Amino acid sequence: MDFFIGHYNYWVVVFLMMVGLYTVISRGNLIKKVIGLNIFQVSVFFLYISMGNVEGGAAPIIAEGVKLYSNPLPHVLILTAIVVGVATTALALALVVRIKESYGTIEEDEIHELDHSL
Amino acid sequence: MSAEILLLTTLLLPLVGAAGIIIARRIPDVREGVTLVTASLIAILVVVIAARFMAGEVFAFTVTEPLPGIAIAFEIEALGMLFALVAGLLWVVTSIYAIGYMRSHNEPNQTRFFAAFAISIAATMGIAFSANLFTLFLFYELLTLTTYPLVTHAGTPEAKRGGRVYLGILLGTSIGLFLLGILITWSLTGSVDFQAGGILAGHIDPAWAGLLYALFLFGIGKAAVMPFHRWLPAAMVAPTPVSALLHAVAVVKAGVFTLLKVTIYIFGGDFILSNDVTGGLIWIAAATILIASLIAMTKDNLKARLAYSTVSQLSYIVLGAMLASKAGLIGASMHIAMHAFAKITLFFAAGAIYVASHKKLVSELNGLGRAMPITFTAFFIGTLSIIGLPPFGGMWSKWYLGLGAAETTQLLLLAVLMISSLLNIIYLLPIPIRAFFSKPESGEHHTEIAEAPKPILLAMIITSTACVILFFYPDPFYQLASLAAGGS
Amino acid sequence: MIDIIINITLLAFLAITSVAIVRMANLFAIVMLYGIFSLLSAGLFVVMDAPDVAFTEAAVGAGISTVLMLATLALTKNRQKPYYAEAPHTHRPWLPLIVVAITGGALVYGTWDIPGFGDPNSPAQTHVARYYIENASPETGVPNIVTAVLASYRGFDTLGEVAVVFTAGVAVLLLIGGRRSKSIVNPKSEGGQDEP
Amino acid sequence: MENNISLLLVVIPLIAAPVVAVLPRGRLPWAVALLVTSLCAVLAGMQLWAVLYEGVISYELGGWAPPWGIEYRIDAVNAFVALIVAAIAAITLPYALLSVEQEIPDEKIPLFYSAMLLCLTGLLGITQTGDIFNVFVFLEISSLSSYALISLGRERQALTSAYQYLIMGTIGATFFLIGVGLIYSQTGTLNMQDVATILPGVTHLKTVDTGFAFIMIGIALKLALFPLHLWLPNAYTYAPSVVTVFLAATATKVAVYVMLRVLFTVFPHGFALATPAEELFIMAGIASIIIASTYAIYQVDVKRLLAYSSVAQIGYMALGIGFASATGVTAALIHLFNHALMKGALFMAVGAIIYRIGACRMDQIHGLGRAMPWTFGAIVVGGLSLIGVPGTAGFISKWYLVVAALEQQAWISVAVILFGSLLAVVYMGKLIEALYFKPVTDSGKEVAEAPLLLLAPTWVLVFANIYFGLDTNLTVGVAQTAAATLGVVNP
Amino acid sequence: MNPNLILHVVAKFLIPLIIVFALYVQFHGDFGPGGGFQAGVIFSAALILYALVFGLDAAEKIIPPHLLRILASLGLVIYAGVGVVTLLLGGNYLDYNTLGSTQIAGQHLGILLVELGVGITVSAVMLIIFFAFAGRGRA
Repeated sequence: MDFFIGHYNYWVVVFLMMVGLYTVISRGNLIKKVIGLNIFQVSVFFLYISMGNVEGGAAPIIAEGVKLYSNPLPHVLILTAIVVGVATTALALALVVRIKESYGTIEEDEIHELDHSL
Repeated sequence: MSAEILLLTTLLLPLVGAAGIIIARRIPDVREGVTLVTASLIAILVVVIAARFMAGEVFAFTVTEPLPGIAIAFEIEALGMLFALVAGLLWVVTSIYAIGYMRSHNEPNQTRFFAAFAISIAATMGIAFSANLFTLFLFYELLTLTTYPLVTHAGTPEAKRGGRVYLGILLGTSIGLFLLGILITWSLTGSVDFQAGGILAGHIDPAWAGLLYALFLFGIGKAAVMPFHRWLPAAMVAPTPVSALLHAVAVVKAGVFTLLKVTIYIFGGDFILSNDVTGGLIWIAAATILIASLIAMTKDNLKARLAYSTVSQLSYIVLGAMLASKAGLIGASMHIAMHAFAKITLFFAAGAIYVASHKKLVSELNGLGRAMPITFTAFFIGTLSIIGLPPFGGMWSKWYLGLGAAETTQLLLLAVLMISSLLNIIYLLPIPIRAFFSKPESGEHHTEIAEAPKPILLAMIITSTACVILFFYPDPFYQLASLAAGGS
Repeated sequence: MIDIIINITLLAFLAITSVAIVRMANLFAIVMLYGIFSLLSAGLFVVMDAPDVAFTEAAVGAGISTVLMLATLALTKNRQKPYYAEAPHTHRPWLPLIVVAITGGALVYGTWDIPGFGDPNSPAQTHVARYYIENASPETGVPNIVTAVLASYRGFDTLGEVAVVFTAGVAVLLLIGGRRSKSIVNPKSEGGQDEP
Repeated sequence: MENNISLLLVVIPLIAAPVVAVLPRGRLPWAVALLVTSLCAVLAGMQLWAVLYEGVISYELGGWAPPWGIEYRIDAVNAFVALIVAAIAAITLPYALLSVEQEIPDEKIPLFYSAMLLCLTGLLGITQTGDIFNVFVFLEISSLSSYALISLGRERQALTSAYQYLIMGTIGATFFLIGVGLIYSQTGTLNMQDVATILPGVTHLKTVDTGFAFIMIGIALKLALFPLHLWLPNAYTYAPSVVTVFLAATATKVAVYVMLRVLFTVFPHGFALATPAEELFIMAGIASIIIASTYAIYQVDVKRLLAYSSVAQIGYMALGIGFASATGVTAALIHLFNHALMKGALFMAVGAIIYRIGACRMDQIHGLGRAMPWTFGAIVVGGLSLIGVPGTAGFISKWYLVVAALEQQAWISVAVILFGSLLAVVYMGKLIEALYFKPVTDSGKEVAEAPLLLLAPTWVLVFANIYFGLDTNLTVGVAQTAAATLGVVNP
Repeated sequence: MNPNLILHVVAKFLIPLIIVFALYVQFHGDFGPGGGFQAGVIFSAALILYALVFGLDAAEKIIPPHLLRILASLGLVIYAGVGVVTLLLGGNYLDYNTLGSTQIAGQHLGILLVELGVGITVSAVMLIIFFAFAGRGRA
């Protein structure tokens, strides 16, 4: 039971990751790929935050009478990672817009038929 | 001039010449002038060097050492001297010939032709003078690359096809096998320098030595040992001067020369003899000699026939090298020179016939002898020298080769040599005989055909007389050869 | 115990949302669901005592990202109805399934002997993190350790992060900055020898 | 103060990028970028010198001692790679001026150079840092900027290629992130040295193996290691000439560096040997050499041909890493350097052709060699170097690779390396034949030689190809020191 | 009467509040959750709201694009600049201790400044991105 309590959320997180990854590599719609990518990344954030979580620990903001804090380092890393994530998303979507403008579609297969570059 | 300066001038002069040729591309006369001047200067230089070398002077020079134990360095020893002498002397003659040939043909891209020609000579000199396998390999590849435009000179589809075969086989074997052999040698001994008595002895298990030798034997594709001989007939699409100098002298001899160097200075004659490294391989050479001769008989195209004759003659040298006995090595080394003079004469003649009569096939030559007596006399002399009859230079090399075979009591090989000489007679002698004695086909008269232009004739006369002179005065080549073989 | 239950509930919701996202074809709905997904994640972050992360995820995931996706949808919708439908995918994608299965398997394997969830003595909590918790506030005078680490101890990371944001700005300007240019070089069809 | 060199190397382009972004149009942005990159090249040279003669440089960012703070830690390995990156950037920029003015609309030029500088910042940041999460951040800087740069190609495929690269690149980066997280969960630190000291105690854990695997796969994606190379040919083909030159010569090199660093510094020696990683590298290397080279032969677009050849060359480096011997790693590092030289020269030459005739397909360049002799010469020499003909830089790296293979009796690898050279002969032969021996097309008649500003940088690299084929003190010497620093020994 | 009137009024009332909140998050980051990044996003949200309600052109009148570019660059330069200053003050890069008389003061000032830089760049870039997308639709 302890083992389960200790690991269940890693497993769910892994599941989420895989859902995201699957969406990225299996779907042909460029926007949906981007969304899948986001899900994938957010799940990785869970992985980090889970590592930093401490049973009964408080948010890492020093306050009177609090002994146990959760681990601030993963929070910091993930803050950075989130920003990187949104930056990537913005760039990807901008690309999608341009692709739509020059191909008239955002479906991988149709683009592939238009020219074999993807 | 100091030894180094002489050495470097010999290597660089052809490049300077090439540059000059390109600069003078607009005025053909100047361009050809540059060619001739460079060529004759080279000839003089090699003779001078040869003289001073015989006098015991040492020619050595190291450019740089990119990898530990692997330098770009030059050093003249007997064998290289011999090779350089042959190539250097024959270049002059060929240039004379080439000018006549190219002009009477008014071929395109003559500038590219002469420039590439000069660079190939530089590469040949580099091969002759290189002091280690690495330097040799470098110039070996350079020679392949610079002769490629000469082979594809015509630019026709078949020329391109020939070029691909040429490049494919030569680069393929050299990178795939030769380079591998060098690498293994280096990783075994930590050196690739040519040393009298060889460097491998003691570093390699004799059982494997045969394998390594095979890498070199087949890797040096320029030696045209079967089954890697196809490039040589393919290269015959080139203009005749190219076939003459490069594919009877420079390129092919570079191949066998490299093999001799490897035999003498990497393996060492004693090492080969004492461990019978080449025991099995030698039969490949023997087979090449015979098979190539047989193919030659079936060829009606004159140049193709000569090409296969070259293939078989090269294997004489390879065979001599693999005998590794003193006489064998001497014979092999001398054959480099003797065959060169004879075979170039034959090619000159073939070219002359083509220029004068546009005939390529042996069967068309009936009665042509009366129209072009000089050409066919030269051809006749060349033939006899190839066959190895006195009073022609070809006799000596064959004599020593036979001696070598007897020395090592390889009587079967002796037989091979005999038979192939017979074959030579069968496929070469008929050509002049047809020309002189048999009647032309009915209705066809060679009245309108005259001798080829003067430069061509001059070149032929020089080389054919050389064949005779070399019988009575083979000394310089003999001494160099025995010096080289002296190691064993 | 209570937070474990909340935790499980949120995770369950997340799982359901994500599956829904994969299965649905209406992109508009998908984007909305993604917004919800981000909000749920923000909630999960709060439960796991990461308010800063939650705050950011809410602002970025549910805010910016969703807005951008909607904008993209508006710019890329098909002329004919259904506006936002994803094209039906014909072939059953086995390869992705295999890849995902392997990756997921590897991760489960990898998390097998990872320190238990919330274990206060795991290496992650005891080494560098402990130093921060004990010394960050005294050394920087900032009670919010996350801010202290973010801006000071790992300030250079944050500088890099700002550079990433700036890069995104430059990139977007390069791509869709200014008015649309009608002149699109018509495709050359030499891409023909692609890997199958 | 002199430790600041290592820092300024990253910070100068980082500050220059936003400045350039707001400069007015015209040639000012280019001038600033040129100045900055040259400065970086000089600094990188000084840094390498300092490392070689005074030992490892450690710089504490924010004044916090590692592992609490982020540390810059430079030894021979990253000093060497940083020099390659900075030098190539410095050589690329003079080339950029005209090519960019032709290929990029001028209102975008300031942003373009800003993106170039950001990419440089990212790459240099990766090489300099000693903190594994910092690697991720700067990896993303370089990646995002390169996606944008690639998308600026003039054909619309550039967009799809950039998108494809973005997806695969981000997946790779995320894998790397996962790996780092797993490692962190067992070590509690992010500083490479610190991780290296703690890891040996926990190598038995499944988590560590998995973390290792994910980091490796993540990098392999950025490295375009076969079979994860699918993004590379498109990206290199459709990117603007300058971008192709810069990325081809630097980006994958940095990825190789990260791989070496993780394999030999972060993880304890022998760890990788216990895993099948080495074998996988060798297999991937062999596969990419043969398959990618074969693909290259059948390409019609010259840039694509060179791109596939790049994949093959990455295979050579993978082989070197796979041998996991001092010689092997040395060979990989030498090839890192030499390949940057040859591909830089080749892509520059091709870019020059594109500058003149607007495209570079085999059937469009017939006989151009005569019209553009210098460009043609560059292609020939670069090609020889690629083939590995003696006297060129390419020969040196191939030589060391084969020696490394011989040491391990890896006969198959030996055969593959030599066979790869033969395939290179074929595809470069095709190119040269088309350029010189094919009859000139009517359009090719009035083509003029490329302007000097394009030729000069190209020939700098061409001469470098020859020089480093003859004098290998720098390359081999440094590479051997670097391999020694990584602590790899011949088994 | 204008159907958007209510919307306009609400927006006019809301936007200042959002901006105030953004500033709070910006400068209160040391004590509670939040910091430059979150603040930047919120601030940009305010203007995005304005753009949605009053139209893109109106929004671009308030903050013209070229100004945004400058701001985006400015933030990054501020952050990196702080590091350069610390260098000149003889410390390591981004070593805030050199900025103030005491370590605490220095750290405080440093963190404040870099958070400011983050805030400026983030809000500017977010707006750049939003305007780019919105503007694309308008064209």
